[in-house]
Amino acid sequence: MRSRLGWSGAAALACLALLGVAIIAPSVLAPQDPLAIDPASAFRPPSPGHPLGTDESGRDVLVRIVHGAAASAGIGVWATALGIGLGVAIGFAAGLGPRWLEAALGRVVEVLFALPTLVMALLLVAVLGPGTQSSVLAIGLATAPGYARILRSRVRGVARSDYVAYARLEGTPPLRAFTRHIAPNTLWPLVATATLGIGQAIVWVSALSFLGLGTPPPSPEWGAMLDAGRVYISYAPWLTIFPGLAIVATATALTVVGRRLGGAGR
Amino acid sequence: MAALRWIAARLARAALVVWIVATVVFFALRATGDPLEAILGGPGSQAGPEAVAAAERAYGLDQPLVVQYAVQLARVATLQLGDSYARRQSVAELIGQQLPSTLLLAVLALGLAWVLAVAGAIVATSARGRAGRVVGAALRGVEVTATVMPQFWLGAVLILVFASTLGALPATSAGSSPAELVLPVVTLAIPIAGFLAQVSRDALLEADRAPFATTARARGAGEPRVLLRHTLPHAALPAIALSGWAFGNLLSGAVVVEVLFARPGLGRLLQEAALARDVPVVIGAVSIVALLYVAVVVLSDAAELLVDPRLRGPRPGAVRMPDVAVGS
Amino acid sequence: APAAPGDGAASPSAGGTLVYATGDAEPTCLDPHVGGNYPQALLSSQYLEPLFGRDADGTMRPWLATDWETSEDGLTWDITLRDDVSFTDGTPFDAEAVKANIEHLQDPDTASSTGYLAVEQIEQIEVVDDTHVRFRLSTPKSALLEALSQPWTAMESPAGLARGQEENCLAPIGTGPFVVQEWTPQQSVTLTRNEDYVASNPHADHDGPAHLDGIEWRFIPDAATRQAALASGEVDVIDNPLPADIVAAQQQGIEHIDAPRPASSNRIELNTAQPPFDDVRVREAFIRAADPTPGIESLFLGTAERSYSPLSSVEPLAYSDEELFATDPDAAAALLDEAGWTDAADDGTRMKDGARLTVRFPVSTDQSTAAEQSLFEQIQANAAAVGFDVVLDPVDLSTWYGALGAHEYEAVSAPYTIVGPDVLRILYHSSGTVPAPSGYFANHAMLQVPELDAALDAAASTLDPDERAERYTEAQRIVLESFAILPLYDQQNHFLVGGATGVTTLGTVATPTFVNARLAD
Amino acid sequence: MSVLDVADLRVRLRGAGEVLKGVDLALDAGECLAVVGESGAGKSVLARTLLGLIQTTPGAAVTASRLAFAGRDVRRLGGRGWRRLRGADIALVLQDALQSLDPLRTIEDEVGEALAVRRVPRPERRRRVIAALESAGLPDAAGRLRQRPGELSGGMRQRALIASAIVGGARVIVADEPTTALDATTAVRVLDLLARLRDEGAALLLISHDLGAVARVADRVAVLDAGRIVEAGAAETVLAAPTHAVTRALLAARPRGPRPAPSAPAGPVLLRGEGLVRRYRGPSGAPTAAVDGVDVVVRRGETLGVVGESGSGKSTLARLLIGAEAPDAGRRVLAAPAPRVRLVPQDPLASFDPRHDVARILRHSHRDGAPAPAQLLARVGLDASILARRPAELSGGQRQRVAIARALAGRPDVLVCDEPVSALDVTTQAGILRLLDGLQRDEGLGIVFISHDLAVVRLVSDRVAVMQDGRIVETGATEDVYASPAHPFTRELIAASR
Ligand SMILES: Nc1ncnc2c1ncn2[C@@H]1O[C@H](COP(=O)(O)OP(=O)(O)OP(=O)(O)O)[C@@H](O)[C@H]1O
Ligand SMILES: Nc1ncnc2c1ncn2[C@@H]1O[C@H](COP(=O)(O)OP(=O)(O)OP(=O)(O)O)[C@@H](O)[C@H]1O
Ligand SMILES: [Mg+2]
Ligand SMILES: [Mg+2]
Repeated sequence: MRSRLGWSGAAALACLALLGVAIIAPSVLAPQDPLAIDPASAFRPPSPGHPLGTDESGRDVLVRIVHGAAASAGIGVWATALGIGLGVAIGFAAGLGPRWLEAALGRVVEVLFALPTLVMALLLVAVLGPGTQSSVLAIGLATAPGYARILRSRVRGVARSDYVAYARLEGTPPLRAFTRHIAPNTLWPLVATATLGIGQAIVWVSALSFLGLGTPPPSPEWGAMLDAGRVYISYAPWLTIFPGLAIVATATALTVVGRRLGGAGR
Repeated sequence: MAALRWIAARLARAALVVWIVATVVFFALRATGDPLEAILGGPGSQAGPEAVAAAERAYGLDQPLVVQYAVQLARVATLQLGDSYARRQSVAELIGQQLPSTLLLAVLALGLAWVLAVAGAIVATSARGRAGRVVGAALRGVEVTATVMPQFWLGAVLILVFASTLGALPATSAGSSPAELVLPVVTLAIPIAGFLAQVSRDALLEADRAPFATTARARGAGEPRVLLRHTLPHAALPAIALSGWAFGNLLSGAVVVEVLFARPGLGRLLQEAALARDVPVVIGAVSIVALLYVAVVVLSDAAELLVDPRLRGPRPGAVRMPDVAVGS
Repeated sequence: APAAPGDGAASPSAGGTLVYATGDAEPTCLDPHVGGNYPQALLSSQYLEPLFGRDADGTMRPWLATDWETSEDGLTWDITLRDDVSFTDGTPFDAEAVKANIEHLQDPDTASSTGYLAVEQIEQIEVVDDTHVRFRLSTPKSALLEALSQPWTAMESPAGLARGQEENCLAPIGTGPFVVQEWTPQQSVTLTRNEDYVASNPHADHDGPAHLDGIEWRFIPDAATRQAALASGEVDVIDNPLPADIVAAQQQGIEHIDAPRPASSNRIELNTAQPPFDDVRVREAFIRAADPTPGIESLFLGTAERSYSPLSSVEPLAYSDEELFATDPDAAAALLDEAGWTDAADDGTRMKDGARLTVRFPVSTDQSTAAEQSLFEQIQANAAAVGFDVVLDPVDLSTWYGALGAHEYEAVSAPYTIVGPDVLRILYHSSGTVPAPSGYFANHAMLQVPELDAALDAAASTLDPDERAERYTEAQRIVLESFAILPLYDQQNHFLVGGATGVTTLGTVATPTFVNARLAD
Repeated sequence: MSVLDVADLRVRLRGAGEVLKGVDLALDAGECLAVVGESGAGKSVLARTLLGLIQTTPGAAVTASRLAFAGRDVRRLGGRGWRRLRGADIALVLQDALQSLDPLRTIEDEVGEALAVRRVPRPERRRRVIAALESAGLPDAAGRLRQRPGELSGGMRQRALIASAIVGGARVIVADEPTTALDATTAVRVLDLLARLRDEGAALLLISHDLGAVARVADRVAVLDAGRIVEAGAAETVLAAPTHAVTRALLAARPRGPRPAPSAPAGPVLLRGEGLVRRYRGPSGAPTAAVDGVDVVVRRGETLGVVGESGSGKSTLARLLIGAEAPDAGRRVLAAPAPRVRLVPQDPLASFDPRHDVARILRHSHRDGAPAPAQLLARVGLDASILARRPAELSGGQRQRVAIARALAGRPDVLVCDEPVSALDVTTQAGILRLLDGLQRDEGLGIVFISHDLAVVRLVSDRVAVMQDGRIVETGATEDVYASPAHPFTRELIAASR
């Protein structure tokens, strides 16, 4: 197993395993309350008592990062799920539907593409107001055309493939050809893409938090932590560095694993 | 003739996209916010009823929504774009002022990203032996990390190091002098460079292993020539195909970078206008973004056709994208 | 003499362009008559001047006016004007100009809000002669001089106003030490020296024009970037510095100007018009549980002082009562028990008749600094300990005003800056609960107390300083004892000066003036 | 003195061990030496070693007691020395002919590269490129300069590649499998070109696994097996009287001669195509007929061979016959009761769902009455152990057999085999041909056997139809057509297959 993964794959998996524990049972890793304030011990640099230091309200940064995993990864997962859901619906409809539907959906995809993620997010925030739902919706909508396009071209490729043609030739009915060949061959490769997408989504969400459009405080969501800490970057750099590292490490680990999955699928 | 038809078809599609974008934006914004706020000196204004009525007349807000929509659309079509609610200035003029700054940033960042990506890909493919494997693995790690690097974090760290601590570079960027462009351009370029490097390294490796590279070597071509004349053009192809995506990403990044480095530009204009519900500015800016995006995609398609003769003739689909590029 | 001595090495010199970086929003119109917010005041103080000024101790001073006289009933005001001042377009400053300005402020098309409220009561403007103008008021207004000292009522060239709003917004024409040269949106406003400046400014230390050739007024919204720009010498003066940077400035030889804004203090207002804060016991419980003092100390690192008054500490009439705000969680719990909030939800939030003890607290991210938002988080945590569920909602400005207009808040913190204690009338008089056509109302606490209204009305109309002081003190006592507000600290207004000397702030709304400033070499 | 002189050449590659285990070779000017051998014998490694290309491969170790080029010892040559040699003195035509020209560059740039490397000025370069293209037999050489490889057919590309090898005036040309990617007629033309170059004085090292091709041009033959030369000598001697078992096996695997034993007389007509026409939009946009008025008859117990050049419409005809496409004109008539038609596709890998294992593939295709999957595999000579494998994990020969097994799982009456052996090496090819022959005899299937190789078709079919440009230009009993071809195109094909 190890030899096939390589050390980077192993490190990435270890990283994700840790993340999994932090999401499911954060108290195992850090039993303290991430919201408990203690103004008297604000801005403590990293020390044995507080390995990653404390923030402006005296909250432990490590505890907050651990407890924030669920929120951050959750937003990433939801946004990706939304993006993939939409993408799959559009992709299948466009790839298998009649020509006019394909053309119409093609325009939808183009419009969504023509609005870069943050531009879309700004629009949605102007409409819905800032917050977690807006972030999820914005990232979901912004990533959907990417998934839709990947899926449509795959669906087309698979639908025109020799093996589907052969199955139809043998008299396999269309629906069975879809469930037997088209769906599995288009959806499974999407798992790898989704893994990559979650990492990207987490980064996008944190960018929204930076623009003041993200999750409301005092939630220990990483992007929000990072944004709050950035104000103190020269005074208490650990408030910025560590949540930033958590985001980068998670996204990197997901990317590495995603690429492996993608590589294995091909 | 075929080229003309291709261009006409692309332009028609571009116009359609911009129209849909303008429509969606108009109704989305008008459905949820009251533009009067923006007109009357921002939220919290204590303007009297006469002022409200005067503003409504002045901006045609007393007309039915459909009429307002038609007016707005006519403006987009003629690139008049109307007047900003908040800034009391023509939107076309506002965008005209901000666009060059953003374009300069985007073009420089894209250029730097390309240079970094290609340099990385060359180092990764030409390093040989045990050291080569180590270098390759390290580069791969750097590329993946760069790809997922949040720009605002990267920018903040760069400001901390190069402006606050070393004092070597300005922390803000208002114009186009080289010193003040360094940090924003680097901040904007790095994630894109990471992504492009991953894609072009794969293409470069593939081209390097292709029989035509061996053939070139068998003709006596040295490594620099093989790289320059044979493998690099192949590595550039996916990067060209991705230009549309990269451009979208650059515009997203520009919003962040312009706020961070206090740089004037379209991204910041859009951010402020969206928050202030300045409908004409948002519609104008978003339409311009969409237009630019479509233009870049058309250009990159054309460039691809120019570089890669295999694509000429009938072919399905527009931009081909590797799987990793979801969301820009 | 320059207000602060530079460190020994730097010797001041004449000329040069000073770069000022502001973190406040970029104005959408440079004419402060239009709308009327603090960012406009900051910038327009450099090129527009008001009729009156104010000293640090609150004494009113003539500026473009030289003298004033009030009738017995307080309804007629005679103002004498300087005769040696011209606007920078050459138009002479005279009584006609004053008339044109007041009329401009009152014109609905101007859409003035702050300035309009200041001159609302002026019913008739009479040009007696070039240097004399007479105002007739609809009701007595003791705060008229203060109202006319604000940057939002500063004088502009009538010829400039006549150009129409679009043009006037880009470059208003005044009498100040600097002239608007160019405005590059999202980047900067370029100001050049007014060579013909007449030093009417009560703060000026010399006759004639300013020392600086000009000012580049830059907009740098990000606080960390602003500080980095100051540190690297790109800019000379910044506003809204971070507390940590203020503390660090002292070691770096950077001058720190602490100039709290006048009028209101920063406070949290509790909505007394709807549950749960319609019950004074619940309000008191919240205030006793909030315990902001340790947070203010740690977050502001000693740069802000806890306030116990509705008014800013720079207002001579400010009245404070520390006893009322003593922290006591046990008492808070007892008060809540007494008020019937005895059930508990799963998360520890108190309940009564199936309703949760929820406090919706929209926070404007444009108006509340990061430290302030952190302070609210701490108050949230402290209040949670006795059973409040404080829902902090950081939102952009329009959403924030939307929430206020729809009364979807139980607590809110809103800044309000004018000159003088008349702000109490705006913020706490029952008439302030009636929204303007745009939906805005200033009395967020929704206080409707007849005695308070009476005290405020009396204070506003009396011309006797002693009675005025007495009535304002009474009003402040009523406000504090109603537990409708939780005072926090003065409205923070700090400046860091890196490359200049002689930067001072005006005694009116504490905006900086550069009439005496010189660049350090 | 030999132009090329090699003794005891040993090459060790990382991961593959010793690939060449002491090869001795000598080659004179004006002579053609053919190196033949099975796939994996080390032929390509030998070719690349002779150009100094293996030497720079990471982990490669090359030793020789003699490696001399025109009398000059090149064992110690550095990168620069080799580069000076390559293109000018010794040239290589790579095995993957169709991918050996850079698709992004013009023919002029590609062919002239050996000159450009030597800084030959552009006008002279162009002159010599045109000369080289012409001597490689490419029509309208000057007009082709601005074209790119994608615009040329396979045979033209192969000629351009050869032109690029001779343009520098190389005295030694190493041609690695120059004909595998080409159809038989084109291949013959390319071989003739090489023979001419040899006649003009070039030393030619021809590498191939195809002894038939070799026989046309080689003066001497060396048989390489597992890195050793096991037999060498004059071409006629080695091909006529092979002494080594490997050589004999190679010769035996060559498809040659008539069908070993003719099958029983043909049964009733199962499937008939009448005036079939199928048009496609051509590259210029105008519709062109890929199949243009074809009449065919498929009978029970008979194998119909369809031959023709690449692009002559064979696969299109197959698709019409199995009903995968509807004809634009004409009709497909089925006997009653309707016979079951199954296809063995040209590219079996693409016709398998990559996610399914062999068991699942056979199960999905299974129709009532057909044998169980394991039995089917046994029929095509495969072990049941491959049931659990996915298509990507099978060798080319195994895949082809699974494709046949899958077709049999449908209990077909008619089997349409589209180029079932063209991608396989000769040994595997022979096995598949025997299998099809056996099936046809035992089951009484009607088989349509499509191939561009007349020798292969002759081995299995009872009747043959010759296609050119979408039409059947000649048809009849195989041996009749073979013995007395009426159409000139048929004659050309037959000549090529000898
Ligand atoms: N670069 C390489 N690195 C490691 N092993 C290699 C390399 N190139 C070839 N080999 C191995 O060397 C052996 C000989 O390969 P070679 O390509 O010379 O065979 P060949 O005789 O040309 O076969 P074919 O007829 O299929 O082309 C094979 O086992 C192959 O796997
Ligand atoms: N789907 C299609 N669309 C357009 N043109 C096609 C299509 N299929 C085949 N053609 C064209 O029809 C002609 C005949 O093609 P076909 O595949 O039948 O030839 P073939 O004899 O099988 O060749 P090969 O030996 O290379 O397999 C060719 O010119 C080909 O380009
Ligand atoms: Mg080979
Ligand atoms: Mg074919």
